[in-house]
Amino acid sequence: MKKLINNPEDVVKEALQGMAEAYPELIRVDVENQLVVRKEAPVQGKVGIVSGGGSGHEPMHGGFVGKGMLDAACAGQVFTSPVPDQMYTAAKDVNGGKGVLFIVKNYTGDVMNFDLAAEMAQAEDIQVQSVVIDDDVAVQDSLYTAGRRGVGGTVLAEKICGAAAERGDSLDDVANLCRRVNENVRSMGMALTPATVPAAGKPSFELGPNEVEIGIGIHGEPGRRRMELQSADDITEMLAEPILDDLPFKNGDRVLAFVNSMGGTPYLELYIVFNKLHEILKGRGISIARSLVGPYITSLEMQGVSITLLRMDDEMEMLWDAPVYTPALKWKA
Amino acid sequence: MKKLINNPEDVVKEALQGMAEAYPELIRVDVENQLVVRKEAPVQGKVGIVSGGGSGHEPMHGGFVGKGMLDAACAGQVFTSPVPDQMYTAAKDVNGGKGVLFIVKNYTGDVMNFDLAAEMAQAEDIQVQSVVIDDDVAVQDSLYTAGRRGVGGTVLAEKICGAAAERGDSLDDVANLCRRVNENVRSMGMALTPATVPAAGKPSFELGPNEVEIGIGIHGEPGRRRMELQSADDITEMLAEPILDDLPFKNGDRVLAFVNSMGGTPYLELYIVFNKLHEILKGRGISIARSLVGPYITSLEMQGVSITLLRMDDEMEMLWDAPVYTPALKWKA
Amino acid sequence: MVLTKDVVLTWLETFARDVEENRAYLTELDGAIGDNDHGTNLDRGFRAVLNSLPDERDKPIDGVLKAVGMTLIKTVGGAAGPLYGTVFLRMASAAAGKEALSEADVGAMLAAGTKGIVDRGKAEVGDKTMLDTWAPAVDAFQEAEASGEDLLAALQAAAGAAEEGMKSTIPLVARKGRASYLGERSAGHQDPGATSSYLLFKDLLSAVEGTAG
Amino acid sequence: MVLTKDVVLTWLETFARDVEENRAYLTELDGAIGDNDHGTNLDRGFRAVLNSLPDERDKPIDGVLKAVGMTLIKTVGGAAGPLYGTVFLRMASAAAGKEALSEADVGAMLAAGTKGIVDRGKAEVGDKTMLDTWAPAVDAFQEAEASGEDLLAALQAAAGAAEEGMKSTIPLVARKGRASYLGERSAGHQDPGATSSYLLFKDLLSAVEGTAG
Ligand SMILES: Nc1ncnc2c1ncn2[C@@H]1O[C@H](COP(=O)(O)OP(=O)(O)O)[C@@H](O)[C@H]1O
Ligand SMILES: Nc1ncnc2c1ncn2[C@@H]1O[C@H](COP(=O)(O)OP(=O)(O)O)[C@@H](O)[C@H]1O
Ligand SMILES: [Mg+2]
Ligand SMILES: [Mg+2]
Ligand SMILES: [Mg+2]
Ligand SMILES: [Mg+2]
Repeated sequence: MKKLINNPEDVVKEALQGMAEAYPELIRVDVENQLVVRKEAPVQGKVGIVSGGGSGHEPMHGGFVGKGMLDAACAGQVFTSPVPDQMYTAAKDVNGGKGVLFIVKNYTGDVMNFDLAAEMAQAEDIQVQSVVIDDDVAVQDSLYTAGRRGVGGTVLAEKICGAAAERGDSLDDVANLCRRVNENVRSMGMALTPATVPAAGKPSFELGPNEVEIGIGIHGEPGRRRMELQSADDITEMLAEPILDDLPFKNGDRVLAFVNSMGGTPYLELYIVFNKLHEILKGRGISIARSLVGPYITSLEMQGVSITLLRMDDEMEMLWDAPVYTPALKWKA
Repeated sequence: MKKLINNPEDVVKEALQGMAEAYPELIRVDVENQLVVRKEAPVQGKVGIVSGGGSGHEPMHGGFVGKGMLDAACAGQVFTSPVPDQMYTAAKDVNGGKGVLFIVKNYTGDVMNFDLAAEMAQAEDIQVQSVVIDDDVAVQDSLYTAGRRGVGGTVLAEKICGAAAERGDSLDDVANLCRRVNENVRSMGMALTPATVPAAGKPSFELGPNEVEIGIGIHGEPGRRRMELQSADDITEMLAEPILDDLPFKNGDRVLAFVNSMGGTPYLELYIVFNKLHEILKGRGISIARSLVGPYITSLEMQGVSITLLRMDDEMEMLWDAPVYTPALKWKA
Repeated sequence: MVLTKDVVLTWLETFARDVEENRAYLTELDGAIGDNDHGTNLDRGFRAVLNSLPDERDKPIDGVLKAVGMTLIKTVGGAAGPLYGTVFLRMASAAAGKEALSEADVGAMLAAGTKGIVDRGKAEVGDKTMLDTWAPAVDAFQEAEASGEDLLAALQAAAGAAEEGMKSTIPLVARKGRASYLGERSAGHQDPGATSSYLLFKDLLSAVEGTAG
Repeated sequence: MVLTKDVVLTWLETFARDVEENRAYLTELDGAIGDNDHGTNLDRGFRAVLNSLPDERDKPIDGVLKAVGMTLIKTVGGAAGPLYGTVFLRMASAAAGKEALSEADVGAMLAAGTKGIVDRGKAEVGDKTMLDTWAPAVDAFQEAEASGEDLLAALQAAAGAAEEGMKSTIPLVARKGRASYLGERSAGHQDPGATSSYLLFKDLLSAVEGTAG
């Protein structure tokens, strides 16, 4: 295992400490409880937004804490959901009197821990709503299963809901908006190489020198299938088509196109994927209204890419463009 | 070679095309000449700033084109300097009547090609000044050698000079500021894994499963020495100390601390390095006035990190904070 | 025969040791169809339980069980944290106000834990989860108890059923938890949570045997 | 004996072929102490030269050489592009207005090329660059020419000196170009630019031999 770390057990706390030192103007960090909290939280009269999950997906979620996005992020151990105490403490820290929205990625552990936290917060009369993001079309969905995973759509939901909260929307409205984003967003990812959890010391799966895994999750969960490496164009098609067919996205739709690095894939390759994605969308009469390209929801050093498409309406577009001031997303502020 | 590409020869042009489609509001791209140009260029009454170099270092330089930073970036083949025609064409494209600054990284090829371009532009009565950035302390400097390489300091010089140009500074003033940034900035990098140039198909060097290379360049040039992997803390010291001793940085200095991923190293590890860097600086009485953490000047998918420290004065701080609106750096705009 | 607090304490200590010994095994089972952390997660939780037990042992049974549940929820994370945490909280409620538990009380306590799993995780028997251990084990216990067996015999029936339940997960296709992402590829592997749950029943039996013997 | 435009054209075509054949070899030399692209760079440039030659061949010698220089500057990039480009532009200036070149003219032309390298790259002999081929080769040519040798003999002297110059780079520690970052680690490797330059002298000789023979 070749990593720039000290002790595997200290990885999360040291990284949080580093974030605190890098962004003192944006965030404060509770290293003990593994919380990243917006500097000026609680903001009175604003819905507080809390997200969280296992570490190893940076900049998500801690990198999205700040004005116009999250009020707090709860960091679990690497690839392990945080515990309810963290979300409960975060809810107390960020509640400005208008309630708190939990944005939860759909993993059994995350969902149950956030549920417990919500119960704990409600017991103290903090209004809490939870919205579960499940945008990964690589996973078969059904009433009888754990359902789809939450992946890239989470980043977009956090930005858009953060802007809505910032302009003063009610908890119900922000939660409904979050559901609307979730209903209109779909994602799929692939890996060229696996990731290694520091505490495990070896990769979570093995891929041959010419193998790739299609439909990967963000914790190195296996995907839909394993196959020979193919051209960027072909792989982009394999990711884009299930996404497009699922919603389905239609002629005339405007989308936010998000091409995400799984951590180890450079911009040069992301832009090549974006180029092909643009062609595919054009061929279907879908226009790219906004774009996001880079490492935003990662799986440690995994090489690979995920594509997320969000069908946008005017309000989402306006909220996407609204000021944001966090370590990883910053504009107009 | 496991990469998300199509034909190795098309990598640069396809990536540029992808950038054009991702950021139509910021840039226009001349794919034929491999130029990324600020959308509204030439900006009348503003010094134009042109940089460029081999591709494979994304987001540098194309990702830094836009309001408050570069007016144009010239993309060479991967790890190969661009040709004078590109910089000459860029100079014509961005000259708003106040002349053009070339920001050049100190590599023999880059310097000579920019020199030729400057001669060509001057022959057409475009005022041009060139500033060569050479901040890499891993390379022995002397009058009789090619001197130090230009690395991370380039990103900071481009941001700060871009802000100065934006407020209307003269060409002489922007060029002098660029020299001042260069005099106050030092960098050093290391690699955990090599990078593979698509056209070459195999890594530029080999590292054993436990080996790292200290003092690496951004093209996979060998470094000062090869050694066993050590802790993040120790490696951070090995990078920070030569930097600090070189300028030298002193008790009471305020710095911009820039921890850069070589492409394949995730944020989690960058923050751990930042944490240790903070401790080292604190120990020497040096305060971190600003920070930048992420992949900004990369070497394809190379895993590794570089540290850049810039001794800041009030003016540089103000210019760093000034609005910037580019694909890779965006704030207040 | 009754279940006393001392036996409950022995049970918890035995299980904590057992999880530590089987940490790698449980994690490996999770590696095959999950994310490679079930043993690590549970061990983190039960080490915390062991640390806090000295402060809790003077409480009544329900106080001890509640403290265990709270500790697990605070330290385990993942799916196992809320699930096992809920199990112990619900068992605490069922045992509230009792100095020692009769056969019927133990049956009610275990049934309450099972209901906690279902409430929290929404799984059904056959979904390839820990419920596949708990449900048949509790059924076996209650059946034995209803037909007049004593605690030891009822727990022997429960542990046997737990083992069978655990093994029954091998051919199943997962429909809940992380393993469900694998679809058909999850068949042929024993569920890690079902396995740790079997250990819990086995250790309850051996704690009671220890006092009985 | 004079150097005609036809021989110049043959020279360029021969060198272009030679670079193509030696592309991998030149790139490998660069891999050891540089960035693994010298052969690729030069080959890209001389393929472009070959493509443009049909449009240029009716021009006088200096026109042809100037077009080559411009093409190299436009297509090669890296250090080799400006260096070889400048060499050809300077040789063009030296040959300006001449239909064919005498021994003295060729000597002046090659000397002008060498000066171009120095002006552009600021290297000295011994810095482990292409100059280590050019400087002794031009000296040898001019010495031979001054002592009355004809073009063929003078070029034989030049090519021999070029080969020695190329080999002289092996033990040197680089002080210019990318190889200088290696410091002492650059010793023991032959410089790629010095190697391609030797080919250029060898091919000039063989082009003249072809007409002489
Ligand atoms: N919905 C559920 N209901 C009951 N048990 C579940 C459910 N989801 C998961 N489990 C149990 O949790 C176990 C996994 O625990 P663990 O690996 O610690 O958590 P995670 O999956 O979050 O990494 C599974 O083996 C399964 O027995
Ligand atoms: N300053 C210089 N003066 C003369 N020749 C040089 C100089 N710098 C580099 N060279 C020559 O250029 C060659 C490298 O060319 P090339 O590999 O094409 O360019 P780059 O180094 O930019 O990749 C070296 O082998 C050397 O002969
Ligand atoms: Mg887990
Ligand atoms: Mg090169
Ligand atoms: Mg698990
Ligand atoms: Mg080279």
